[in-house]
Amino acid sequence: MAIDMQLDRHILRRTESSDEEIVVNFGPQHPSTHGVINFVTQTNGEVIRRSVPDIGYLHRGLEKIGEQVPYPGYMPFTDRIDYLAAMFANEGYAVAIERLLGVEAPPRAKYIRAIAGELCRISNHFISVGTMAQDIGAATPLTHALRERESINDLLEELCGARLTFNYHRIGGVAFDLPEGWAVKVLRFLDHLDSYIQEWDRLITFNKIFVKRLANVGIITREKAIDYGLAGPNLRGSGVNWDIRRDMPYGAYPDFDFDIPVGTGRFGTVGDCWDRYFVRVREMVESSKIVRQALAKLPEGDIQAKVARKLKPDAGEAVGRVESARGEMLYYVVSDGSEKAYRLRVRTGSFMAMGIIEELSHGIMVADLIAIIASLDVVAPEVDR
Amino acid sequence: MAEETQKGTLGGFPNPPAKVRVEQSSPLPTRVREYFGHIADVVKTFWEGLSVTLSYMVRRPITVQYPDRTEKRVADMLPSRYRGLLEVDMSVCTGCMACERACPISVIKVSTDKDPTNPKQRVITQFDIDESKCMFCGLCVEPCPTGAIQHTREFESTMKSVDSLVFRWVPDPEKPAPFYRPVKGQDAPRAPVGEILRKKMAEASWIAPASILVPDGPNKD
Amino acid sequence: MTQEEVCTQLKTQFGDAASALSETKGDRFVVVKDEKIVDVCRFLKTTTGLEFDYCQDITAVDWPARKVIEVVYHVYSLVHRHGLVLKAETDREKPSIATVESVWKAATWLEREIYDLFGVNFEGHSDLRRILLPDDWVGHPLRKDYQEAGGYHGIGNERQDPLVQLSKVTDERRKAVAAAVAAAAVAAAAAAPPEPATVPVAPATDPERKS
Amino acid sequence: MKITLGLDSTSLTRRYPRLAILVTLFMAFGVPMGLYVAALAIFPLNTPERLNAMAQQWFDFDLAGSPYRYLVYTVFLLLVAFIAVNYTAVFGGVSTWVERRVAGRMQSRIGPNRTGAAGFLAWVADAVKMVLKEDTIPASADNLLFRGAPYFSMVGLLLPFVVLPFGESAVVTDMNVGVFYVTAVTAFVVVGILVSGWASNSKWALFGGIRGAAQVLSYEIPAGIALMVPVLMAGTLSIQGIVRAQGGAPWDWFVFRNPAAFVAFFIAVTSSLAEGNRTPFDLPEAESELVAGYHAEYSGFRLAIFLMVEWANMWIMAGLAVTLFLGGWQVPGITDEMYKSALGTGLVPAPTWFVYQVLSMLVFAIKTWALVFTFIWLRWTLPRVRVDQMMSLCWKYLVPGAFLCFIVTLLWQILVPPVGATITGIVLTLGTLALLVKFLVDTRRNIDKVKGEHVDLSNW
Repeated sequence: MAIDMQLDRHILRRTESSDEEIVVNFGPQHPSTHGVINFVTQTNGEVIRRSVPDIGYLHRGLEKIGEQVPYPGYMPFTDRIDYLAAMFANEGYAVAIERLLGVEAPPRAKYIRAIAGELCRISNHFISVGTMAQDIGAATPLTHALRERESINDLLEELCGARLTFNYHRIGGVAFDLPEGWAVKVLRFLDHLDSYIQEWDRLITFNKIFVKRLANVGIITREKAIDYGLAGPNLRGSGVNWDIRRDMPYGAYPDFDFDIPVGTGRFGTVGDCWDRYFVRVREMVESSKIVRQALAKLPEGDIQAKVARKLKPDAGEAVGRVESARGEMLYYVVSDGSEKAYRLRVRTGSFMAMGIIEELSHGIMVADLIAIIASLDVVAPEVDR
Repeated sequence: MAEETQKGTLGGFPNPPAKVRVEQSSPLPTRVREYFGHIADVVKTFWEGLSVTLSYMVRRPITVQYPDRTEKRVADMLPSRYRGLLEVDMSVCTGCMACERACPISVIKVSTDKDPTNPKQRVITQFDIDESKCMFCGLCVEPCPTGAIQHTREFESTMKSVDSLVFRWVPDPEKPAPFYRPVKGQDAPRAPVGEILRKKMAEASWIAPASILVPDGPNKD
Repeated sequence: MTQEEVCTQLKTQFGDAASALSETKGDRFVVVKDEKIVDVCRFLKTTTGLEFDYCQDITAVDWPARKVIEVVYHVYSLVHRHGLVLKAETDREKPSIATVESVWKAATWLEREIYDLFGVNFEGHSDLRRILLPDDWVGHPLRKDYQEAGGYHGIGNERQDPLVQLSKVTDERRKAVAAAVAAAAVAAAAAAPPEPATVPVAPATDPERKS
Repeated sequence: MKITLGLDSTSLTRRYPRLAILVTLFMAFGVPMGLYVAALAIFPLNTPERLNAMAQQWFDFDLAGSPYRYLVYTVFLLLVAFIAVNYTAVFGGVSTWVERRVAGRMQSRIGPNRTGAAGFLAWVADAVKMVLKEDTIPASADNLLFRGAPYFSMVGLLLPFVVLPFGESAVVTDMNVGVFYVTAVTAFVVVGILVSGWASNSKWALFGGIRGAAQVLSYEIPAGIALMVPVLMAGTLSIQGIVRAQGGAPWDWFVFRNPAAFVAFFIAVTSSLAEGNRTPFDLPEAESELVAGYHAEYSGFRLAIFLMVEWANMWIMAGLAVTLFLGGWQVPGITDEMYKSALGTGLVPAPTWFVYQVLSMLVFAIKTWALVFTFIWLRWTLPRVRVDQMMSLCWKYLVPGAFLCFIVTLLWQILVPPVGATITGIVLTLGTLALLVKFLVDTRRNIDKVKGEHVDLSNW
């Protein structure tokens, strides 16, 4: 984060600017920056010369807080890392600490984690594709997406008592078992969802203007995507078939049968904005498949492994990886044997995605920048932590 | 990128990313087909989109007209696990302070003391919860042996002053609450969740200059 | 390829510059000499059979006791599906290490974050600026000895804790209560109508608040 | 304590439901109908000849020879202008309410439903709020231009009302170059947009202003050429002449008389969407890109003017398309002769004439509202095009298409006999009807396709 004028000077110093160029601040308060982010953009009319993301407005020092609260007490803070997909932030932290302690969640807990996580993924992707449509100028899909997400929020609220900041996972399991009759509600919702996705596609996905706005825009080649360390749908949109759930399995995911949608360049080039968008739409369907399987195979048993109330892991370090809605979420925990983490590092998909925007911003139009930001699905608190 | 810039290769605009431009390389019939294909696509996809939006004219809006046009109070429609404002039933509080220890952001403050009239009886002279800082995580509820501290389904906590959001469950330290001793094999006789809080909230409507939940001000320095 | 095999390859290529795989509990790692880090990374990325093309994370850990800052690299190969944790140590007083930006572009922002929060100087980095904190921020917060400055440009970051203990039962008060109880007993013994046990109340009120 | 201001309409509605409904009905029908009736009374009087004759007959005053005659003519013109301006404001307001309600339904929401019955008074409340807001002018803005810009737009909005016929006689003046005049004066709106974009001294506003200028200027061309198609078919530039050349029945409308006109209608509507800055061409204010575009720095009453222009412009856009392509005010079954005979030769027409007038105004209003609804509907369905796509759509598709329609119409007028045109009219009308039915069936199916969805008209 920098004071704007300094950044203006910085960016102007680095390029030969002409008289006709102006520096525009897209943000920190802007309808399309998806949070408090600033894109300092040098443009010549509608054409952007360069756009430098300026982040940190939402930096809350969550990594430092991790060093100051006991292990179980950090769980609610992980909710705040990514408020749109808090289930994964919870799960990643739980997985990391479980690896550090050498405990394993019981099978039922793992299944419940998968169910809750995939529901959360659907809700997050609805926000993502909905705001994307909104940024492209269609207002109606967003409210439809929010409506569907609302149903999921209701379900998750019933499961864990909160709509966004779930704090559902515990080290060694989950906090609550499924409520009575909840599974039926979930299945009813999934039936609705599977048919609704088709309507969604009719409404916006294949809309000619929408396709034209996104196809061949913001192309991230396979090599570039890997080089910049993109993750999740952004990486898969570039045609890289990589998903932590399948390739570095954790939890109950090895038991499920699901596909990994990747970008195909259906209307343009592989790795364009439309591919990233469509990967998310397809992922919702896959998540629905996973939830159905998990509910069908849900084992009986405990939901919480035996863990001491005061956690004091041995000195060492561990990494917990989960496939969050925004890509691989990596928790790196270093323990010095005390009841607080010595160092806690969170690597998030949004942060990596922000890193590539400057690279993509050369020679595009103002409206394309909005499309690219939307297609990368960045969430400001996850960038800044 | 920076090196390139300094060398001036970006002086002019860089080439836009390679676009697949079929129109330019393909033969004329293909291009004509594409031209009219675009128009056909527009008609087809607009047709579908417009029919979807029109169909919503006769579907039910999902809006819940909070707060005044709902069938019952929204707080009563929430699931039982909902984590709203915290409530403490002092009659079953054992004074174990597990909640205070569990809270990661220290919003709970419990003080205990000996009862001046009966030195054998320990009492709770203060049980404060700073609801303005509480993040409703539920970690304090889990270790409670008797279920004295619970999240209610109440969530409307608008107050005139943020200080009024410090809920003092022992309003007067002069009248402390004695420790509750759990009876083996018997559930603590806890009041139904939410009842105590609702009563207190009703007594102190939000427009009151200062909530009566709060005895006037802590000893300010 | 397993981590051991990767480690063996590193050993044969770089000798002492790369340590053996650590024996710690949890994840195992390789410690690399800080001046060799770019070579090691490039070797890992370009060698056929290794091809660590995906830089998952770069971060740092501050160890004041050992007077070092560890820079930790989590790298992975999407081709061969194997990963490795590399560590390089740099002096805590003047932390400086070569950038691996030329190997993985992802390092640009990750290293900027370390520069911001730990103050590690990455030599040769193309855009080494603060990333999360303002340019004029003092100190590097993730260092263990970081002291909060208590605000920024007059914007405070402290809130008065309202959870102050209202009053404590003091010895005087205990005596007063005991005396009142005793007086009540005496009065009862005298068969006089019992006086209500007046207790000196010390309500914690502040006249200013009321106004 | 509940703060109860006089404007707290919720509590008023609760307390006096009947009063609320009355007020709403008055606002919904009384005000527009009053303006309509006023128009009806004044518009026919609005020719110097008629005024002269009336003065002669009723007051025995030789107006034509009086030195004050122009003053009298001007007063009557101002009366007409007063009606037009008020009609614009009322329509602009009501259409915002319609838009919000329709958008609400389409988005699974309710929309404004508190102020007045069905939330109808929301637009009045909005207007009052906007007038009461502080009118801020940025310190570094060009003060004069910044203040003046809304009025350019306003003028561009009001001038077309001079020739737009609301009914058989409800027109201020029937210019013999009406179509030309409309295309010329609507360009005033873009002057307002450009000036406001420049004068605001804000980058966003500048972007919006420049976009607006580029867009409106480009789309003038296909719009202008497409509007020439009905001109060719009617053989006149006079708008009333074009309406009179059509008939009340759909197969007598120009849009169905000839396939080229059918295409030209869509080209004209698309171009007018672009000229009116409606989605999918709302680039000048593109709120997800340019925050609010050209009116980003405006507030209070000036913003209200811009918004009113934007919404009231829909009436012009739709009204023009209806007039030129969809038969205008022509009522099926009522011919020109019937109007003339009902009017008679005297000064005061027969009561049937008034009935015919009201009918023609109603027909026009219904058609125009239907088209306005379509604009609203499009806005809440489609995304926004990019600025280069907007240009390529104009120059690659609409301009050639409009030219083609123009030439085909020329040939059609020369080669095809009137019978051919009537047959085409019937065929195209039936075809359009069939498509409409298919569309409605598709719409109905959309509901069944989603599990758990059904037709439900509750929760208004």
